[in-house]
Amino acid sequence: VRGLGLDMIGVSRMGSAIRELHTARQTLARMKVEEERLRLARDLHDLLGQTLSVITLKSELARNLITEDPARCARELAEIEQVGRTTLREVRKTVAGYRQPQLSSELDSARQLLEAAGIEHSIEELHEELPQPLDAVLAWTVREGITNVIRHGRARRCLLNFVRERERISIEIFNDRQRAEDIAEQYTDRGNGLAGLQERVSNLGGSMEAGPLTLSGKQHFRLRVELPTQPTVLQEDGQ
Amino acid sequence: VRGLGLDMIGVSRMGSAIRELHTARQTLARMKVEEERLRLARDLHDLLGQTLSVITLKSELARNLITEDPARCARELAEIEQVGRTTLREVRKTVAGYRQPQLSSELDSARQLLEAAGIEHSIEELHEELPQPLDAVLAWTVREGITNVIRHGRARRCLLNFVRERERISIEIFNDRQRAEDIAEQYTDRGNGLAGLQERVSNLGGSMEAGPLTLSGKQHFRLRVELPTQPTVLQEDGQ
Amino acid sequence: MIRVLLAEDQAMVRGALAALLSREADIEVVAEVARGDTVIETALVAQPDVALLDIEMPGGGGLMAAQALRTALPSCRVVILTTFGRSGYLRRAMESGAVGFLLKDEPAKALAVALRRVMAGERVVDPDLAVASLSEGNNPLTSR
Ligand SMILES: Nc1ncnc2c1ncn2[C@@H]1O[C@H](COP(=O)(O)OP(=O)(O)OP(=O)(O)O)[C@@H](O)[C@H]1O
Ligand SMILES: Nc1ncnc2c1ncn2[C@@H]1O[C@H](COP(=O)(O)OP(=O)(O)OP(=O)(O)O)[C@@H](O)[C@H]1O
Ligand SMILES: [Mg+2]
Ligand SMILES: [Mg+2]
Ligand SMILES: [Mg+2]
Repeated sequence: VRGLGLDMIGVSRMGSAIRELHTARQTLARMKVEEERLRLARDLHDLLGQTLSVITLKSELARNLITEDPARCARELAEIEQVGRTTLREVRKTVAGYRQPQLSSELDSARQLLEAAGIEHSIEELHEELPQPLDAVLAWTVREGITNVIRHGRARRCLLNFVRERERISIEIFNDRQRAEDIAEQYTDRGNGLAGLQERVSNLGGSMEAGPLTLSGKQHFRLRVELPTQPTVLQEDGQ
Repeated sequence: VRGLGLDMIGVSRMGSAIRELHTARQTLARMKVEEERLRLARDLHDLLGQTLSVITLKSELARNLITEDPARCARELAEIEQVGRTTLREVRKTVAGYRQPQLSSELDSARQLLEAAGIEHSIEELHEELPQPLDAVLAWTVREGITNVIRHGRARRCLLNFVRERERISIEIFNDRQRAEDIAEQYTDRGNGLAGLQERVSNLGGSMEAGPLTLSGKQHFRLRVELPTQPTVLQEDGQ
Repeated sequence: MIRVLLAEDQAMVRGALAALLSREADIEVVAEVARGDTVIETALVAQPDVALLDIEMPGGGGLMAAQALRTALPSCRVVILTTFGRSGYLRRAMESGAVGFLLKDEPAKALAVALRRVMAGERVVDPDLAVASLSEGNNPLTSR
């Protein structure tokens, strides 16, 4: 009986802790939703408000230039086209980016993507739970690397491997390239995908290499990222 | 000793309950944020995808037509302009919709505000999900009412109550006022906060009263809004 | 000549796309439809080499039309054209036999290059579009 009494005290303490946590949970959830809403509304407004005003103004202007100054009319039209396309691309990226990528699902996506693009592939699975920042950077590596393989490689084959050492992990994405003459044309460093990845990698104290590579006489492209698993600088890496 | 042992079990149970709730809380918060993101992302898709592809394609086409067929080029440009303008209007509406305040978070803010202003308060919670337009107007009432209490009332106490009837809901915000002579000076109707609120309330077929009130010999100010829950005219109320 | 059937419900998009593609010397738009459920009957008459199908259209949409085309006119290659990736679109497009998954707002020249590659037996997928549709697809809250 006496024991029961004390246990009851435990239970009642538990009850009030539960209530307290319940309230805290609700408040937190609400605050986050509110915050997110405003942030998105702002993003949306900034991104689109501007784009659409530019488009509207420029099209009015271009219309007045058709016969008067056809060259300038063409320039305005080229700009409208570019603004429209860039905005669409940004919207697509923003939407994809709002999901913090997870390595396991990025590996799944990679398989589906390569499958769809008709590229033969072998994608290794990583059977280890990594700390969230590490997992996220590896996931970004997969996403950027595979996107590049499909976009630039005109590849027939793609390999993705992990190497796990005691205090570091590395990932390597390899692809062959259909024609040797593409290389000079293609590796122009003009994009910002790899540059962005480099930054995330550096934030975790890791290193990255990307570039063409000749293997048994054939042209390949290799992306390699190496990360310390007990990094000295372990920063939360946002999106 | 035995009692202590059982108590210990209680404590350890409490610990695991707390951990569990902690996880649940995080998950819930994450899910809500995610949900909100997706909802907005989807609205954004629908609104933009079509518009921006029309604009992009048409500007490319128009560019090819400048010298070849200037009349058609002009028509394409007029359409681009019109599509741009219409979408801009819609973006504004959508964003305004997302900035719509929410009753639950306004009630939280009210508490925090009154706390900060050193005004004793009792703010009732509404444990009911209301249709979005109703929720929004009640949220505006709280926001405007509490701002006024802090700005004009020189109040020491503030009460906020809901009365829920079968087909209507009303909210009442009461405050006392430090000095009786303030009344004439203060209730001048010069602002537009209450006027704006009146409009929102009327849009939903509701009624509003605001003004000084003597209760047991003391000066108070009362704002009261009553809304039908099955309104005949139920309009979305932008901001 | 690459003979193209274009299915797109939005008249302004359809008109602009058809006009742009027709400017390419080796491409001819032989039929235009605005609904998913008119694709087959039109394709049987027009005998296109490639069907460019929008996904979101009345009458079953492009994915259903793609599926139906596979049996009705197996010689016709299917390319899905869309603006944004939605949940499962890529997977369903591939399951219904599409060999291309491309953006509507791609420059006409790039679209033409993609059509030539498709005619040469390659698969062509826009990676950003595909990534976007996969991202959403992995989210449990996606279904509306
Ligand atoms: N797998 C690959 N095969 C061949 N070339 C590649 C590969 N990955 C990258 N490249 C080359 O490296 C360049 C830089 O890549 P990066 O990802 O930074 O930019 P991008 O893909 O062109 O644009 P984005 O900013 O959209 O990523 C590419 O333009 C391409 O020339
Ligand atoms: N809680 C209150 N206590 C005392 N006076 C009030 C209170 N609420 C409103 N009033 C009086 O009613 C007037 C009208 O209020 P209203 O909210 O419309 O305008 P405002 O607050 O002065 O300006 P704003 O347009 O910024 O809201 C106020 O100027 C004030 O004199
Ligand atoms: Mg890239
Ligand atoms: Mg006011
Ligand atoms: Mg459509």
